[in-house]
Amino acid sequence: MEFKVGDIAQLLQGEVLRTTENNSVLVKIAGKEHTVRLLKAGTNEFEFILDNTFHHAKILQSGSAEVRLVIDGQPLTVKKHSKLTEVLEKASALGGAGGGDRNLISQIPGRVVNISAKTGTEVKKGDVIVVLESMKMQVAVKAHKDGNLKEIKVKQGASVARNDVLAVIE
Amino acid sequence: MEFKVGDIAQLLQGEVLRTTENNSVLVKIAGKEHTVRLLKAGTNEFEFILDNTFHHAKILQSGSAEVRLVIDGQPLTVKKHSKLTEVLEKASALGGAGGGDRNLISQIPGRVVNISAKTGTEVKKGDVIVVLESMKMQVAVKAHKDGNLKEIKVKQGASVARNDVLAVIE
Amino acid sequence: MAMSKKIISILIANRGEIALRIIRACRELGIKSIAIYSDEDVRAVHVKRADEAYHIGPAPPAQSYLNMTKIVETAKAAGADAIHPGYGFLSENENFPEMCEKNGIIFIGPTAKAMEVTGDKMKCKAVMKKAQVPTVPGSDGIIEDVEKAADVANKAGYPVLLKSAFGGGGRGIRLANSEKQLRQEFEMASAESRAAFGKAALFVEKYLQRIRHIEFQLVRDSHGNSRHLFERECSIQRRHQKLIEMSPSPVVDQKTRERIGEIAVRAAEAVDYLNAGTAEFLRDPEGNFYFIEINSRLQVEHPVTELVTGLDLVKLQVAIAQGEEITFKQSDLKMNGCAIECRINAEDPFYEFAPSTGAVPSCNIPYGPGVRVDTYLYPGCTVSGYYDSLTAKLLAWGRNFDEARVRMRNALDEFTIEGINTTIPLYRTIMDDPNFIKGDLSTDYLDRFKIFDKMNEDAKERAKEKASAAVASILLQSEFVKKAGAAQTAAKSSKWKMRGTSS
Amino acid sequence: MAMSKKIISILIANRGEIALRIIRACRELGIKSIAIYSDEDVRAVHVKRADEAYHIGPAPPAQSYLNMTKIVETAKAAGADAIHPGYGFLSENENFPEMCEKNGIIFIGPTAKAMEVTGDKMKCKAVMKKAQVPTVPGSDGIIEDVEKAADVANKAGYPVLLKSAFGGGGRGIRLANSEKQLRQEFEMASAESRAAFGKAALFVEKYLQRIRHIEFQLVRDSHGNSRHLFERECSIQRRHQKLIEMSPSPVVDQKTRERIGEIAVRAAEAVDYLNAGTAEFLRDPEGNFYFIEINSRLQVEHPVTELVTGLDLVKLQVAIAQGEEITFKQSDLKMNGCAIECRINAEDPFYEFAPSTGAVPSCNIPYGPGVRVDTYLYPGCTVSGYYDSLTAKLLAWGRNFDEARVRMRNALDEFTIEGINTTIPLYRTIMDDPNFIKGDLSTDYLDRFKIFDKMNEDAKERAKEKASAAVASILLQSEFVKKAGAAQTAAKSSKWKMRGTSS
Repeated sequence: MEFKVGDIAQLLQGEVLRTTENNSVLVKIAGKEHTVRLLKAGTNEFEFILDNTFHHAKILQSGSAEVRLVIDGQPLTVKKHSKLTEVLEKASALGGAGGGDRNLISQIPGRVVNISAKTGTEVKKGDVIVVLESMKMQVAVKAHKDGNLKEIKVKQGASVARNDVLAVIE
Repeated sequence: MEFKVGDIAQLLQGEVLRTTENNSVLVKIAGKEHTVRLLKAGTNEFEFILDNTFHHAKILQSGSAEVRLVIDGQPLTVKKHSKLTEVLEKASALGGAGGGDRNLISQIPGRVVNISAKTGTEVKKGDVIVVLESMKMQVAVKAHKDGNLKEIKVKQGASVARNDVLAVIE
Repeated sequence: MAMSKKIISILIANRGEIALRIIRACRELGIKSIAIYSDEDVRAVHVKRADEAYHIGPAPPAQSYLNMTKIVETAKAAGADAIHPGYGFLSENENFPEMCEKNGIIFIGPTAKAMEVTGDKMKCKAVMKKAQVPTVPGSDGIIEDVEKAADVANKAGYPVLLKSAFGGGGRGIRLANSEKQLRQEFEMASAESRAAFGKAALFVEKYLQRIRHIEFQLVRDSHGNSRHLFERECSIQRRHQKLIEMSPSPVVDQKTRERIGEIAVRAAEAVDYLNAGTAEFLRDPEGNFYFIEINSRLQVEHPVTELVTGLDLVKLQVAIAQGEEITFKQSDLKMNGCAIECRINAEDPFYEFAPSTGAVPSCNIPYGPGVRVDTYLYPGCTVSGYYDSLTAKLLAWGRNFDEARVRMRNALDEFTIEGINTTIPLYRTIMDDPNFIKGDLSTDYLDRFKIFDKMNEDAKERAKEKASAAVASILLQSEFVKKAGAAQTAAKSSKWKMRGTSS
Repeated sequence: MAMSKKIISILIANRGEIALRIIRACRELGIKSIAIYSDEDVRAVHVKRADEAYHIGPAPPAQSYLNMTKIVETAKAAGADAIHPGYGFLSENENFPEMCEKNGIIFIGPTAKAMEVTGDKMKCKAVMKKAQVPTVPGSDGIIEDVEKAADVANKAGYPVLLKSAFGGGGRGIRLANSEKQLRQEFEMASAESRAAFGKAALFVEKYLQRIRHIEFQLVRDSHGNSRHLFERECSIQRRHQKLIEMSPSPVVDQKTRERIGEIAVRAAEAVDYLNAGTAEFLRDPEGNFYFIEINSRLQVEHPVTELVTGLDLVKLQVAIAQGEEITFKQSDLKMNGCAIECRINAEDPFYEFAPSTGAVPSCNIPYGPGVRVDTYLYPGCTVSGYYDSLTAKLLAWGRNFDEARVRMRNALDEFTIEGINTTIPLYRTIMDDPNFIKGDLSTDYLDRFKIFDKMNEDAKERAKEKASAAVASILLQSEFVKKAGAAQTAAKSSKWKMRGTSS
């Protein structure tokens, strides 16, 4: 399978060659064989020794196409696909994978202290839509794109969680 | 209900008067009313504030008659009974509650490095029956009573867990 | 006003790591510690560790940790004979010591009178000038006339800042590089101020560039004995918030230390200061020191001073509050080695320091030679959005700066906090930065040396190093866990569900 | 033999807290740390923290941590240019430095030659006598004739001990209070020795009573520079095992410190010692010091010395092994404050110190002002029965003994280790014991002051204090959990299953 490590845009070919006794696996990563000795396996947590070095991995989100994990304290996103190169090429030809999302998402948890824009108005990317407060700090949540502010989903004083939809821009 | 706190042989009357909102309970212990505010409740772990002081309790073993727990790091055994006083009086009249157990129990985990007594012989309380090794220390396990050594349940070199039966003395 | 009463119980009007710090000092002194807590803090560590804990109100600070009346009532009900305010919350509110006094409770900190002066920047500046403590050149007070402003500016030298007396936190400040610009800006600023506050209240101050923030820890007892406990350099800041503090400062030699230390003591005496406080200075690249203010409380960064002096500042605070005399002379104090503190804030340095709150299922607090941590974190705790973002203070001591720095670097690697983002990656980059290593600090350090770019580079570098291991983990997961799931349904135990040992 | 080679990677031939301690020193020095581990230690903390970790064999020490050949092979395969032995295991085996040298690996410790002398008590004693280091009065070597024994005993003064050269650990030792008794005991002991070993090999030594164990930390470089790093008192022992160590000793004043320190340095020079070591002395109630042995390794209790001198002994060891000269003079060293160490052993002090092993689901490692912990514990770790019982070293530093003692007392309360029994309750009792507080120590301290009785009393006292809370927990359990169980079956969520907050 091919893997693309996010942020650093590194492509790595990886496959399991065989599992051996002693909870070890022979893998091939980027053309090199390695023995991985598994020390602990939870449902989303692994401890293993790769090339004589201990690693701790915590899988935060594991989809069929993308895995978000923290390895030795370092957060990483890895895209996986059996024909990853093709997919990536196609995606870039189309001008980006996702496409514009309508939802304005809160990156932090907090309380809504101000609604700074009006439903139905045109907003520009970067305009402040909502102000949240957390830890005695005020954080402005700005429009992620130009468009019409269809709906504001939160009210003054409300608590929002991380990843909650705050507004819809179309 | 009456409770007898082991080691210190203290008798305490205790009852729940009522539960209130806010995860609190009004209890009466030794004739005094207290409000207990429950902060965290697991199946065998509790955190609560009693008389304005925080306590952490871990229930190790909970039977209908006896509870072993660790409270703020202090191990305690508590006997409980609705008519505890009567039972204790009866028990002491009979000359002790339990009666002589046949089994010689290991108080520690370890490996058997020596069997020091022979099956079928008469042993005296305090005679060394088995020697265990743990943490580079040798620990002699001694007969808990006089009697005939009916059976030795372990072999040289074997590993034993805490509370394993090592031998039977009748 | 040298009272003398042995304190037997202290109510701690605070939460978090500082409450725990004060609890520990109480235990050492054999004093009963009384915690207070809001609804949000029922499972906070200060509640668990105090001798007693009292519920004080709902989560919002105004209804709990800032509720003076309720706190004083609680103190009386609990039989506390003293209150320690910690830092933040009520610690610099001059009404609080007053209320304590009225209720016969010892306030562990300065008098209301001293607080009133130190709390008013302009009043304090006037007192300091009188005591010949050097302050930032500029107007003595509010200036309403542009001619006067130009006079002051010419004397202080350009560039100057025009500051609105009603501003704060960087708002209402205008820069003028020449008299011409000053005159223009003055008119505009006056108009702005009048529009907003009905009054043009401006003052003029010399604009100091590439400054370092250097402060002196002070203690003064009720018998009039004052000591300074050397300096701390706190130049690494972000938006006027200190991130890293250290002692000694790389630019303060023994002679300067003694000279500015004496000025700091003079400042404390000028306001008849009581208990522990801090005289803050700015230092320009020419080596001039300008007093800016006295922080009339125990500061977040006080452990830096504890590590280099061996003193316990909280215990010293209690002794002073009890009316005891300071037992050491200035000459008894010797600086031993170097200490650095990093404030581990629950903020995401990769995302504009966005607050990061929530459950912390597990954490590893570093330890070992030369490492000290003050924190409220424990596995299973919660970082609340209601209070400030400081979750831990990580300190490293070494015989010299470099030993302290390397220990800090390693301790940052050992410090893991699951579930929230913290400023740890930023500090890792700083500890390795050549400018930090050679002591080239200033309050604009982060921007000047593009530290955030470096931090992002470091993160990428680490990601590169971990790429193979990341791929290996995904392979492991697909190989083991899926099989294990199937196997576990069939049999109860599985080869892949392992315990601590392997055969 | 002053070699000089910069070390770039170190294999640590050990496990547990000392392996972690050495890993930390390597990180500070920028040296690659290479761990080894047995099957039992796959999830041990030293495996997780080292730069690299190599599997070395099965759990039993003889097949792993004592397997010299395998360890040296691993070092070569991993490209290690030095080996640190830690304490225990191979640290005092003179064959190990020899094998390292043959394989071109630097051994971080003394030379095989020095080890050979220090490892042979009688040989060492002879060398020391020649160097005018005071030793315990007695025979120079083995005595086979009773008349000679009586001569030696009369010179040393009664009581004396008759020791079999083949004994050890308290076996084969007989006490004689008079010449008459000596003659009787000598015959019996000779017969016993002949029966057991075919040879009567006895020696005579003055029986010292109510002695204190006081040792001096030494360092000596390959250029012949020797320093002593002051004393540690380790009188609180159980069956010759140290439990508590501290520096300074309450009975060593500066003059004595200098005098005995010089003798210790002389002892190091007499055996051409290299690297860190410890000269151990007994002190009788009259204040006489008697050298007993040199421990030719880094000792368990070395952090006590680190806390009062500010030095990092492991980094110093590496520097010396690299052929560097010691950079400080004897007069540069100053004792700063007081440090106490308690060895947190996985043993049950209420049950004859029975070993206690198994999983540790959770633990709270204390921290805060003046507290240092060296440990291999972490939540979820396992305490193995294959290795020794030391799980953690808890240290407290203070400006004086009493500050250190109180901090230790509090840190002991904060230290919780779930799943195993430890010696913590014993140390709690000792920290509060008036005899300990006034410094009335001796190697029979525990028996002399009936400390175990006191510990049992303390436990009962605590049980009394906790009785109401215990009853309350049982009432809570019956009230909540049972209901919750029923409720949970019906609805998925229950009132009694709470999260961190309450309304």
